[in-house]
Amino acid sequence: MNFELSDEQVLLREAAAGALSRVKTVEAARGALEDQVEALPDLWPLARDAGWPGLLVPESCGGAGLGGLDAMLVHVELGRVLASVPLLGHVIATAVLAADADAHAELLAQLASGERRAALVPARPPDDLESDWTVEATRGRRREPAPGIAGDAVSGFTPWVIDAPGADVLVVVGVRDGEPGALVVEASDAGVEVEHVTRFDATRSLGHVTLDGAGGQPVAAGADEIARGWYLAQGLLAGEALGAVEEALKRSVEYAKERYTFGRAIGSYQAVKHNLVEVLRRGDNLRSLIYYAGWASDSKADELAVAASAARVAADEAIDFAARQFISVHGGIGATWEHDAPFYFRRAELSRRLLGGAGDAAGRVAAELFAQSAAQSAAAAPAEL
Amino acid sequence: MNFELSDEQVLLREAAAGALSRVKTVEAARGALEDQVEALPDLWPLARDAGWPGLLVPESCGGAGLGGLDAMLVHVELGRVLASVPLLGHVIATAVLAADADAHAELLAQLASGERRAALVPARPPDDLESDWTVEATRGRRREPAPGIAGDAVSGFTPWVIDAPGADVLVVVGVRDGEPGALVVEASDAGVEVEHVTRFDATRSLGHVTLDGAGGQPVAAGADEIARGWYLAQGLLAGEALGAVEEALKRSVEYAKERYTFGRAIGSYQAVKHNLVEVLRRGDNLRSLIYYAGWASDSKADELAVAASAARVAADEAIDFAARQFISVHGGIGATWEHDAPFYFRRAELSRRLLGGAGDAAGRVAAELFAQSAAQSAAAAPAEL
Amino acid sequence: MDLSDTPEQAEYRAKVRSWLEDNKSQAPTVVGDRIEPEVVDARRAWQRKLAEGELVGITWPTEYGGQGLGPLEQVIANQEIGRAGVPGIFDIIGVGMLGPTIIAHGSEEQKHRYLGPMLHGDEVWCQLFSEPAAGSDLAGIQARSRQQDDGSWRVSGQKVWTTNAQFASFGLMMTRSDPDVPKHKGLTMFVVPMDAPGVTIRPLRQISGDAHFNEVFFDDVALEPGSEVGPVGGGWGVGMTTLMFERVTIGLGGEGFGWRSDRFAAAIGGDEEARRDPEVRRRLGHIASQFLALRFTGYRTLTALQRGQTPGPEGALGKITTVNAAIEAGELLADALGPDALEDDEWAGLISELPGIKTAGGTEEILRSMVGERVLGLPPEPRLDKGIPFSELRSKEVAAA
Amino acid sequence: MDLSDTPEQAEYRAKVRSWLEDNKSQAPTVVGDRIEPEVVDARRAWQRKLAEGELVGITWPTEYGGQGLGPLEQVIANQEIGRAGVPGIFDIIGVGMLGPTIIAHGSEEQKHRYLGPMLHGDEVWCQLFSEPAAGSDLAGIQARSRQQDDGSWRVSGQKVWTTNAQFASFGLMMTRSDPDVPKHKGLTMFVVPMDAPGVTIRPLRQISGDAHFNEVFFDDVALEPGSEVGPVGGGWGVGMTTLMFERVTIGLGGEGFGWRSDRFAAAIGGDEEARRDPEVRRRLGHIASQFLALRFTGYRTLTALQRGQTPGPEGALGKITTVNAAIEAGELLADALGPDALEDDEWAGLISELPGIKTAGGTEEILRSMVGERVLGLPPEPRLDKGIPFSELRSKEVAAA
Repeated sequence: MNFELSDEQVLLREAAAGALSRVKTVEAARGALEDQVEALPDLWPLARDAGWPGLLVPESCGGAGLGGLDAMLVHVELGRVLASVPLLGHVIATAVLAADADAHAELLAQLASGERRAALVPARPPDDLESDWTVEATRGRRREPAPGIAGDAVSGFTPWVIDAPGADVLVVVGVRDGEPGALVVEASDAGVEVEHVTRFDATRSLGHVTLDGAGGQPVAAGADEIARGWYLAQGLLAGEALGAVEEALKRSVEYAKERYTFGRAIGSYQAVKHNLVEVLRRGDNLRSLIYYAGWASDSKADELAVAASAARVAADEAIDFAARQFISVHGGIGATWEHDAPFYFRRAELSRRLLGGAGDAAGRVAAELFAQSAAQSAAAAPAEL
Repeated sequence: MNFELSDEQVLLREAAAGALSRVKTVEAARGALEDQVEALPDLWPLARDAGWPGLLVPESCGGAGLGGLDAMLVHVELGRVLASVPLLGHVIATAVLAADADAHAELLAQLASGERRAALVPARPPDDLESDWTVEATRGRRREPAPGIAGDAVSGFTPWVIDAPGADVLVVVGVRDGEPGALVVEASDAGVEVEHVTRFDATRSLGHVTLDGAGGQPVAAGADEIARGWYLAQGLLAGEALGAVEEALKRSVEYAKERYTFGRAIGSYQAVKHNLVEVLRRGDNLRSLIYYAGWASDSKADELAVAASAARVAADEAIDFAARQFISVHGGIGATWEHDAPFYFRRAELSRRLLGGAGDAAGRVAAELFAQSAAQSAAAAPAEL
Repeated sequence: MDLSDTPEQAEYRAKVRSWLEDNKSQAPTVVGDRIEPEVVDARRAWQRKLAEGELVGITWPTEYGGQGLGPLEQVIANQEIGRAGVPGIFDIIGVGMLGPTIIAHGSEEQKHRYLGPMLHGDEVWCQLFSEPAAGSDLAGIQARSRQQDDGSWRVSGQKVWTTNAQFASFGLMMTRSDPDVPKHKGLTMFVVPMDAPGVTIRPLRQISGDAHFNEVFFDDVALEPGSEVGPVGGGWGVGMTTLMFERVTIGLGGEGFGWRSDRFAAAIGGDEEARRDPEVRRRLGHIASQFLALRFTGYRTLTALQRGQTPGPEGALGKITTVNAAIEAGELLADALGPDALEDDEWAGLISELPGIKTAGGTEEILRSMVGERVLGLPPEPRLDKGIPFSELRSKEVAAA
Repeated sequence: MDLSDTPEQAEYRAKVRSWLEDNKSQAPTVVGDRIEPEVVDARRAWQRKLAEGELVGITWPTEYGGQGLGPLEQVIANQEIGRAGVPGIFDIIGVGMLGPTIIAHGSEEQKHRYLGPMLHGDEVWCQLFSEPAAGSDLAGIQARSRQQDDGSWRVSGQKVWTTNAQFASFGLMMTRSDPDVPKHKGLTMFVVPMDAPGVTIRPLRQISGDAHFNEVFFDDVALEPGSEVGPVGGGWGVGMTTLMFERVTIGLGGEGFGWRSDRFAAAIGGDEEARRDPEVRRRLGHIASQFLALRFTGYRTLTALQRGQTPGPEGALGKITTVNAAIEAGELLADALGPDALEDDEWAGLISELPGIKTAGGTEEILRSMVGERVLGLPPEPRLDKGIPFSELRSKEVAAA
């Protein structure tokens, strides 16, 4: 029994933090919002140097063959500095592809080295109330069927796809004859259109993906392997959030010790102190749930849905609260572009609305509990014909 | 323009407070919970002396002919001391009966004097999503059709009816041929069964009412007049809550000034102070909404649904928060029967679950807004055949 | 309770309505809250027009160009201006807060020089109180004023959160004239020409990207003798008057910042799934209840104002309710409508500016302490800065940082 | 990360499991949390049995009858006891907190007199720290002890929130032996026989109507010389040891107070409308996430304990999460199931006892301040009671009330 990071994981985390410390990511975010899009540095070479594109690619295909927890730990560091590297979509795409590694060995090798970049076009797995794989509408609460796969071609529309703009290949999750399926398509294919919709948080790359009979290579993956892409995405978003929460807390605490009002450091006031402790509490719970999601991803697949969803719930609540505290501890200046807090706020508010957000994730936790509880009742019921 | 109480209303309030100050109502609540049911004093004579049973009965029938706001003000004082007088159900019953005063003049006169006691067996009016009049299940979220009226008889089951136990007559809201209707039945009728279910809060009298072909006198009242019973109930519950909130605040503030910890009065700590201000804020908003509900009830009937529902939302949130603060400001002792706070907590937690609670009321506010917004769009649309 | 007009009020309302009917064609159209220079010019011209129509300075004494009427007439005018769909006065800060402060504390010369052009929108004013290190703790300001041998003054320092600084002719500026006495005692208020040499104005971009506020820098700015408003060393009292009028202005300003539940309902109701979602409905109902409470609390406040009572500190509760209900509304809209709402023309401001507004005009925590102490009578926090010369306090803080 | 046992742990687990398998038929059945005398007798007998099975005092040193094992073995034993569906030890307060305190600070004589009977459930113990006027501010206790000429002591005063007082043979009691020194300095800890003349025990009914706590009154109770635990005037340090062991005991105790999300899900899922309501689902998911976070934070704490680290003040965050998540769960159950849930055998305790638990063991506010200062390093509140003799502080308070 040991529920802490291994020495290798500590090293991975430190290496990530070290590499990222050499890039002024938040300044880039500020520049990008001022419409100097070129201000956003291309961090992909940094990611390649660090070996992140191959994190989840099997060693046999030139990857690092690491686990979900490792990927989450890297995302904690990315989130801490709001790094605008299109890694999340790539990593979850490789995770789905890895289910059919032999058939896609060459592509996986290219993706592992970062020579080519992928993004997953995900769909929401069914739950106890909905039997369909769905995607969200561009606006509002409506859910639509996931793209349809017929033969080697796929058609449909999936909005708000993380890291789709600029990806070389898309791993599309869709439905074939009522069963979930996945297809790898080239982004340059005539039937593929990616509308770049990054905004509000310039460091988050998003695209609306339209597929019109786009042809591709099938990925032989079961429903659970496909669903893993969705849940890993939840876990990685949670990881990013944890980094942002910890950074917001650290800087809020520093300021609360330095800033005086009415003759006392503001951090000595209960109103400030208790709220900062609340950030700590939420961050701490989030860290435990990320470890749970990582552990489940690597060792307990049947708990991944509940673990990753719980982490996502905790993540969205923690980052929202932390970003608002980051602003309010700093008083008025925290709400201006002079300060970094607004960029953490923008990160929080946009990310919280992606891939179903905390609301859908909380519903999923409940769905899993209801399903378990129904299964137990069924098991307890006398067998009858 | 004048949005304060009239001199008469101030007098009504003061008289109520004065009359109630002579009864040890909270001590009675404690005694009743200790299974000495006789400890609950019969406050009906006090109510009769004060003229409350006739508050909403027209003067022509021997009542005071006062308005909804007046009834709410009396309930503020009742709630302040957790008085266990079965007035709420009686008042809303007379309000529905008054819509057909001529036909029920004799009964109304008996009810006005308090010689006989009534209770309304209410139903939830339809909204923009549900077209039926419904009642709640005994347990859970299910809603059932309101009792069915056929000819002069009514059958059905309405649980959690306020002040039903011991009432002489029941004014039953039901559905006749798809339209809402009301019928006065004698509680002693063979087809009427009232199961006394008062518990948790001994000062709140509740009954499950079963009607099995009970015969009665029809009340000729329109849908709005019948719905008024439901909304008045929301407003009176909100009134009771306001009284309890103000009492909880007053006593919490007193204690916070007296009790010292770490060398300071606890009320000087932000954590305590800010929470007590939150009680004040919620109570203040509640008071404004009760005035709104009262004013709408008396002068602006088309806003009664939204006003009374908004007051109910504010009420449930205020009394829950106030009761919990009442306990926690007093430390451990506030959670024992030595103290009065637990009885305010019991009042809060039970009342919040009656007649739909804050959740249903908030949904109703939204429903009214959606309906208005739809009506405006319709009005703005070009007239077409 | 009666929300209808008395005959006199009805008559006043009819007069205002008729004037607006006759003149509203001259009003500029206002879209959003961007303030480009040409929009400002049009708004100022319209304020001049409103002044001719006796709709500016309604509660000011007649001797200074006002109408000498009560708060209710102000509300009626506001309601009719809203009903006519035209903008109100541009320089709310000047007419609502700074003018009344000058009327209360200024010299006769100041009153006659400044009030007329202020009323007519010919000279816009700004309020120079807050500083980077003195927000909630306003008495902690550091901007220095020093009297010269000839009776003139020199001021240096930095102010922040200054609305309209870039359009203003004058500012009312709180300064520290004597750092060697306890902090509330060494303050003096001045009228400062915003075009004086040494004044630098820099816009401050908020989270939304808009710049509704400015930083203003003062580098040894010369002020002529007699620029003081109220006594030297009496700046705190003058500033309190301004803040009292700020509360009145907000009290008369209607519901929140123009955020209305019916707009939220229309936006959400347009999405059928959102409209039917029980959680969305409950959240909307909860938010709408709070805005309704604000509206009817406003009527109660107005009734009190009309009876000659001054708004008390409990008015701060309204600000807390407004800001938090608006934040909840922004959250709901973004949850119900998705990422699109974050950049929506209609909702982006609501979502992005609230975190800043929450700390503007005194943080929520300061307001809660103030209400707890003044309304509930709870004991104050131990104060470590009482009776200590300001210069000594500062050196303690500098040492800690 | 690995949640499975090492070979040594697996072996220990197998041993425990096999002992429980052989003996569990002798265990009493436990229904609810009512503590009638006959239930207590059965529980004490079972504790004696567990002690024979080497399942009591697992982390105590062997010389005092313990097993000299680590926290993980304690957890394994707890898990297996839970799995076997039998009750654990009855006197958790004695074995988990007071025994270890006596081991750390008691005289050899005390260790040999008290530890054995405590371990075997022959003598139950209670903790006499809190007082009506000293809850959060524990150092503010007023119960007086005075040494007599013959070296014996007399104690008088009142304690409150005393679990098991009515079954206890002894209590560990914090007293003020010297009121004329600052408040943390004049405290002394004693062993008090609960049957001594002058001790009166009165049950305290909670909101739910149950009485899990007592008030205990001491009227000039005589204690023999040598009843002190630790040095005279050193009671504060002894008490801190007890509270540290309290945190460890809670840390090893599993998720919250036995509230589990699957039970909530089963209760709500039984109502089809509630199960399908999106708001109910989201609230349940939110609550379950918090209980899951507690479980995995527990594994992290355990890992740290296993590495020889002592639980830090951040452990208090777990209490805050537990209590608030449980309150949310009670709210959800009552909202989803209606008034019936308030008196439900399964949920009444959850709903009615939480408001009290929220303030037990230090209010949430005190815990937050403690974590803010010790974990985040935020500056403390100004303390007005530092270095002032206790008697002087008291007279100030009395004057204020």
